[in-house]
Amino acid sequence: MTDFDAGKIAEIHEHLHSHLPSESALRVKALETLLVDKGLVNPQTIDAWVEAYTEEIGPKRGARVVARAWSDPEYRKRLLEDAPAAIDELGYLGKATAHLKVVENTDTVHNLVVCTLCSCYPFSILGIAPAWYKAAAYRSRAVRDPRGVLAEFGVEIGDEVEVRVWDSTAELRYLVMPQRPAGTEGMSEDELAELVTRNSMIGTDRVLGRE
Amino acid sequence: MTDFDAGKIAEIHEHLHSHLPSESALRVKALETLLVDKGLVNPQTIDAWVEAYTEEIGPKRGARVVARAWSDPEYRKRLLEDAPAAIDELGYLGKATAHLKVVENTDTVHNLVVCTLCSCYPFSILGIAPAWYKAAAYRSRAVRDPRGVLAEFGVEIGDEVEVRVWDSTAELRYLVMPQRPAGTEGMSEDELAELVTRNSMIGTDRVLGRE
Amino acid sequence: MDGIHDLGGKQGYGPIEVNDDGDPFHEEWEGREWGIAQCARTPGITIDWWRHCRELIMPIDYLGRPYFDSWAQTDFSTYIEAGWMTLEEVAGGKGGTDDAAHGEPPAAMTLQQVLQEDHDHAHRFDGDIDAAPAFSVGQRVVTASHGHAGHTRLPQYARGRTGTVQAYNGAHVFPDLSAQGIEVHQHCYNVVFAASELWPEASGSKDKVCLDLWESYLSEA
Amino acid sequence: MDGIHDLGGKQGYGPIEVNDDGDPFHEEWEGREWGIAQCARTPGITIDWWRHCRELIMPIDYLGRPYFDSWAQTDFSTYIEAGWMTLEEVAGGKGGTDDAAHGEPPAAMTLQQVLQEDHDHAHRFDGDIDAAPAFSVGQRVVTASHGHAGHTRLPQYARGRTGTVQAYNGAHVFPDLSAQGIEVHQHCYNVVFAASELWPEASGSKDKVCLDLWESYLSEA
Repeated sequence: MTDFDAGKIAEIHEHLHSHLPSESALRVKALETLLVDKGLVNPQTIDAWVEAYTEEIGPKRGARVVARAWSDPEYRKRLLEDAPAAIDELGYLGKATAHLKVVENTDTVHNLVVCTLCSCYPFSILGIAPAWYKAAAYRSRAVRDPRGVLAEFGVEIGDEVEVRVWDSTAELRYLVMPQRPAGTEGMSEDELAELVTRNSMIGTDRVLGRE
Repeated sequence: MTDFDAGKIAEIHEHLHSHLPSESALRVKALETLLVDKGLVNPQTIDAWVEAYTEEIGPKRGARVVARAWSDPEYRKRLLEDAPAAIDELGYLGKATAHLKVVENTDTVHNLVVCTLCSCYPFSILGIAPAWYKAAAYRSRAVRDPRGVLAEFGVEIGDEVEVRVWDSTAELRYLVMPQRPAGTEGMSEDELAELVTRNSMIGTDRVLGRE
Repeated sequence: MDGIHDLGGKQGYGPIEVNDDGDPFHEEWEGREWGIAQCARTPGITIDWWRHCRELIMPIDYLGRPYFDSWAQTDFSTYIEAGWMTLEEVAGGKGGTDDAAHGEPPAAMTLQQVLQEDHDHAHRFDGDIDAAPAFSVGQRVVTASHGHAGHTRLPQYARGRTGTVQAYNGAHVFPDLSAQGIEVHQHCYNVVFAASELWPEASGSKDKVCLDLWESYLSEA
Repeated sequence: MDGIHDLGGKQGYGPIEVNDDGDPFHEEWEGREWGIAQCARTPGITIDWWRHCRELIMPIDYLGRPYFDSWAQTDFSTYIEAGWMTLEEVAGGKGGTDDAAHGEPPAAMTLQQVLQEDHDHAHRFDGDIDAAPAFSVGQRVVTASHGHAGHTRLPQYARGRTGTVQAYNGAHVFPDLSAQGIEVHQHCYNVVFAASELWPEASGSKDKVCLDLWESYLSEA
């Protein structure tokens, strides 16, 4: 049981700073070895979690949700009203999406998602977050200089567009619904899903379907 | 000539991060070698600066000033009114003391000096700052938790005493005048100077003359 | 706490590494750590306590080590604090001689089982409370000007600032207390701030920043 | 800038290494760097520009490297920006083939000469200006709630806070502009703040924090 003793945790961190191996791989190896040695985890379960987030759960889920919303106005309505229920229709409900909100890009609004305090992310629908999302540069700048950040991603935002940054400070998670590209009227849901990039669902991509 | 181009400086820092030797000694060696190679500095002048701040300029100067102020009420008055002129009477005026202010401890006031934004310090009267003065722990905590900081230095401050922290945000520098210990009435200025610790002139020491 | 983790608006962190190949894990140990964090949680732990333990990592390590490495560091600290392992065992790289500590390992979970657990882990943090919400949508609110030494979710950049309630989120577990093991619900709102209220560079901008904030962080403007 | 250097009140930096042997330099290179910084300054440099260049060091290096090492890093950056040396020369560890860059070294200075220079370097930063001071001793003032991306000497912890002018320091070189090479004087005051105005933990405390602040950082409270 934890005592929720922050002072003790700080001391442990200082101790570990000088007593753990200097390489990340060796530190994590030491952690797994101890946990297995003590009978606290089963390494095959770790294998299964890695497989789940490598093969099964990833941004293709989000892309499917967006493509369906583009194709089916009723689904789109349900998604905007109650995203967890709508994504559960596709079996995608899971970690960090129980209180998901979908925020919609329009001609005059662009949405961008960040977590400045840690790296909150809607795992079950987007998979593991990209490295830049978890890095200090993005976390520090997205709220203060979103247009500069977007420019680094190659996204130019016109003056007529309002940028709305969502800082994930609570247990709500945000998924950006990008705009459906022009000229895709005849496309199937599968074809549409191919157009939806992971970055567009975080907000660091805007105009889809261009080469 | 400098262009005062902050963006360029940031880029240089990033570049140097990956292209300089990893050890401090080697980095500084590389710096001196280049400067000498280009005829921009004379290494003997560097020797002289090191000698000046090792043999000549240090906290003994501050201790002498404090001891004189304890011994000579007229000097004390001049010191509190115009510290640069008073320290120049002893030949101690110099780097970072042209706008020195002396702040006096009393039974009900304890003064503590810090520079939270860099590590400003009255060099010509105290010499090179101790490592802790320049470290993040002291710089971050002195303004927020001065009593906790003082406790780590073994200094207990009673509730009847107000702690006054001086954050050196401008080109003024602060020297704490500690209280003259009881029972030192018969001591010479030389003997008194022996009692004055460097820390007491920064404010991380308070009651002097105890073993 | 006003820790190194509170990065919003801080400057000097350089350009963003925008190139990413889309792989979830770039080194094997990253996947192992992800898996460990999913299946090895000490009893009584809360997400807010875990986050606070991560915030307490030494700043030089917080900034200097890869992301999932900071998870491993956080796990180590929670396991040690909770008595699952000792500093000596960690330094030595293996379990001690205390046989009692060596239990039967949990049964292996299959891919289907972890997918099911992932689905079942869709935990909501809102719940019913008696008190009515103090603020309503459209109302102007001002945030607290101080944080505190513990875990809190009001970032420094949004302190002492005026915004507008744009949504009511329900009563959510209050993180400042949850990080101390106390679960109470408190009304939570989405508050929108003009960028110009938050940043000196944003004067004249129409951009916005939206945060989910608990009632005790807010006052009537 | 809201950089890593702005440490006042930040939490998580651990205990203080209170033990110190009193030696000015603990390793030889520290003394060499001190000496270099005293005698190798690029033309036109200001103390505020040099400080800003130090603030711009990558956070991981700012926190992770010894103090005088950060001076060396700052010197490197100012020398390179000012054209005294190139990144290529620094990476290569020696001067390039450009013979024109190799001048006659300055004459060696003796101990007595540097002591005299130290004394003569007692530079004051105050000067006369026409405008009368806007604030008087005893007056209540409130600090600006925003900083800016450049160099500034109003720390984050003292922004948007109310204090009392307790001394007038004269008109001092304004660092925010001096860091851009522009020397203008501006009235500067010592302002005392109740600790309880600055810190959540200090409620009920009678402690004080005193800062020297320029007129444009302040408004009437």
